[in-house]
Amino acid sequence: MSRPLSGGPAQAPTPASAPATGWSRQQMADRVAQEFQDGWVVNLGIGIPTLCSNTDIGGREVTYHAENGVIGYGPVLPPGEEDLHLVNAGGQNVSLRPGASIVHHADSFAIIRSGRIDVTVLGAYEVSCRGDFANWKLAGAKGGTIGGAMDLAAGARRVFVILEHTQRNGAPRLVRDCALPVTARGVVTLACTNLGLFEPVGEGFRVRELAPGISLEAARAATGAPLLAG
Amino acid sequence: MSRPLSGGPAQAPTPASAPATGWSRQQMADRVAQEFQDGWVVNLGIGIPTLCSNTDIGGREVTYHAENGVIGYGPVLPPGEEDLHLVNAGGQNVSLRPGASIVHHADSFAIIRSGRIDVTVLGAYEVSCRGDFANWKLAGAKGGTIGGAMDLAAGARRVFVILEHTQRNGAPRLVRDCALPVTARGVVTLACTNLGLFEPVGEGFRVRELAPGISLEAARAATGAPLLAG
Amino acid sequence: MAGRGKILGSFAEAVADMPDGAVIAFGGFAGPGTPYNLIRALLAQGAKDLTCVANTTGGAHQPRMPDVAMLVENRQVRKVICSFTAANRPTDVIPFTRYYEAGEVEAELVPQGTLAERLRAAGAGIPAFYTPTAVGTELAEGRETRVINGREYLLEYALPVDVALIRAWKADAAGNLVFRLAQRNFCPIMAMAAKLTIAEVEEEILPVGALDPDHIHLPGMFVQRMVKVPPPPEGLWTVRRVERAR
Amino acid sequence: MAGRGKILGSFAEAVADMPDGAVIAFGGFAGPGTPYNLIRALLAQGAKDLTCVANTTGGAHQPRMPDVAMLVENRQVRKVICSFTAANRPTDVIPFTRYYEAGEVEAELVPQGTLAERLRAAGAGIPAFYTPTAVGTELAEGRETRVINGREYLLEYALPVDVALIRAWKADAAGNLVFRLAQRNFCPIMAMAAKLTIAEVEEEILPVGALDPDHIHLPGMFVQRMVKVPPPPEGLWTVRRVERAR
Repeated sequence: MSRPLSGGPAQAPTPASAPATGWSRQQMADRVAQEFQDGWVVNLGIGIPTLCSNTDIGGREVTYHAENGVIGYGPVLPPGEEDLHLVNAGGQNVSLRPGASIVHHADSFAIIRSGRIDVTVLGAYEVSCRGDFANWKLAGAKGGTIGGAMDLAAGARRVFVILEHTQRNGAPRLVRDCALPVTARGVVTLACTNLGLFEPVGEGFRVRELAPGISLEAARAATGAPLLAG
Repeated sequence: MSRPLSGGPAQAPTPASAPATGWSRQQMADRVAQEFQDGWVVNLGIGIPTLCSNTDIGGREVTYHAENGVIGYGPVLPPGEEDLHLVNAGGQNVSLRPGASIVHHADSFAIIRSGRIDVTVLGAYEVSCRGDFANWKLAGAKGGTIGGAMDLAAGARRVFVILEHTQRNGAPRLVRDCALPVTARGVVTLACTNLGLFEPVGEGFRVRELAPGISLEAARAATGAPLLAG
Repeated sequence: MAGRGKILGSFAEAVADMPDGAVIAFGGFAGPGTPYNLIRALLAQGAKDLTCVANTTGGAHQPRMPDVAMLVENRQVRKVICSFTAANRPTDVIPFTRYYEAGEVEAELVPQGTLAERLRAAGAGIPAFYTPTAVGTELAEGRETRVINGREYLLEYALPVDVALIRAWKADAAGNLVFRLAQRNFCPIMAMAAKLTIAEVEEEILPVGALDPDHIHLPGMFVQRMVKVPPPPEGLWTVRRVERAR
Repeated sequence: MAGRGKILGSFAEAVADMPDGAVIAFGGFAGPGTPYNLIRALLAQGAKDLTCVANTTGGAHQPRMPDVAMLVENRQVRKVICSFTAANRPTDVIPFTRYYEAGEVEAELVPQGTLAERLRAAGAGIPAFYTPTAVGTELAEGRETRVINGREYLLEYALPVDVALIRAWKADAAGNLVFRLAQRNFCPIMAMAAKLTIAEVEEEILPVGALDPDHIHLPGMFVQRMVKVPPPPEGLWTVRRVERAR
């Protein structure tokens, strides 16, 4: 399960002729997983966040909780080794760690709403510097994909989001105000993008860390709200 | 577990010189148990009602449910044969019947409030002809003994009560209006006393059956509301 | 607590009397617990004007297994109540979407924890409750909220259903069920919220008393009908699902 | 999910830091699930001004085992929240009664199902709910009710507690608990309602991973401290209780 970890001190920016794209999806997940503290109960959303459960976080032990009531799951299993009765919130066939337990859906969300989840890591379309985020409905869409996100956002002790720093057209996803319908308001404490780690602090985002090769200027140019240097 | 059953056609009253007292506690429980239909889920209150689970009701099968989440218990076990982890709502060490299951207290009362209990049999201090009853607080008492009675009264599909027909001083317990604080209003459909079976029907109690040796006149004299013959 | 005829010989028989207009809850979360065989039987049975309660209408995975969206495609559904009415990934399109966007079916989108709690409330005789979920969002617009101990909560109502279709691992003839691992999910609370629960069961149904009372996840009083899932290919079993290529 | 030092060597150690003013829930129903050893340790520890949540304050049975009423007698209790504040039988007098009638302790009398649901709500992040129980009674006087679908319901609030003291049958070092038969009762929901749960455990505490995940009644995340109950006479065990003679 050991993977190379990114993060650490930012390296010198690469030449402008070859613009740096920063962290990969797995690197974002790995970087966020480094934030998990020993003993935490962690819920991972569908998409990039589920990659966190494959990350080696050294001697720290965390308990991965999934909305479907699986408490204490481990890495995703390769084809052929799956237990078809065992999936995480993303429907992936995962393993169980020693000490795992199972509850039904109502008890699983009892755990979520009552503040027993130390952190939830969710995907997002947008996050605002006030800590609002949007991840359930696209502009103009009739349907939505709420899943457990609104419960997690309202109930978890900390909400981290992982998202690409910009949309495909270059428009920022880190903004002053979400344009899309929000999932919850004022709850995000850490946003990880391919460009770095950013903390919503009200008047802007504080830069916790930049991905290797990413300059503060490049990050500022790609962000729709003030970036406050560490 | 077979016990002699009372009930059936009322016999001729005994001479006035030896006033009939009607059914014993166990006979009241036995008579009420004859009302249980095949397949019913039955909850028995503390006191006389718990005696019902020892009654032979022939080929009919009922599931006894207790507030503490024991579903499918059987007769009380004699000293020396108890399982100390297994009690009914009255704290008596009972047996389990095949097919029994266990839930926690919140799920046990989920069963009660959601109408899954076909009948609850409760002790009572008073019952009114409108179907109100009182069983949790004595006149002048500071404390009370609600237990599960208010939930059962509000949630069970039928509420039967078992009580002595009169107080020790001869005052009636079947009345027009309860003098004591009620447990619930308008829910009792059958009251079994030592004198017989009585149905609250609004303007009075309809006499379903009289215990052996009990005359309608004797029952009327001991009742605080009109008795309507069969 | 004898069998009482709870064991039926076919899925068709188990759903034969499903009335038009029924409100049906479907267990399952991403595969485990999904009553594939009962859904297939319901497609053949043909009841119409259904309201379907489920976590999703079915995903964009392959191979496709019987799902709520097939009932929609079969014109049996008036409305769905789900926590997903679009695909997880914006780039995917799920089968349900075309019918929903064309206005041929209604949908009520409910946060997953609220969906679970509304079902649980129905099974617990609790008609309404307050939850922090969805406060401040589009879903709360125009709805009743209440401040309790300084925090704002949304009023939500119980969600009773007529029928629950679920899948379990083990059962006894009294209807006591045991689920395996992630199979449990919505199944017990849907059964508790339902007037009638029909379970498809993976292992041979055991005699009454064969299950340890402490290991039962759903007491038999909540289960009225059971059908053993036959071996494949006659019976449908969970298969490994792969993400549909983008 | 290692042991994380959840296993302590003595009951005294487990309750040593209990603060004055704590709100404590006590598991157990008529014996099974009652944390006799932890109550005895709390009597010795001496924390005062406690609020005690339990089904009863203790019965009129013999032999008398450690109960909430002993904490009252020991002047450690400000208030009890129970579904019984008098004896089951009017002719009995329970130890609690004398202190209650003398005004030396407060009591909040709550229907048992409402007590269970208020604890469950606290553990579920539900701040308030409606219930049909107690409508039309003295307990509902002056309180908020609401008509839903034509029936009147009473508003009830969650009952969070600081500490839950419970008793279980089996455990692993991660705190996963298994209860046996009627021992389960209030124990899981009290633990879920608590910030800190201390369990006394009847069997040897097993290594992490020794329990089947499908058989666990209370996940370890809800249990912070465990003590194995030693054999008698050092440890207190449930004994057969007899009705006190009238």
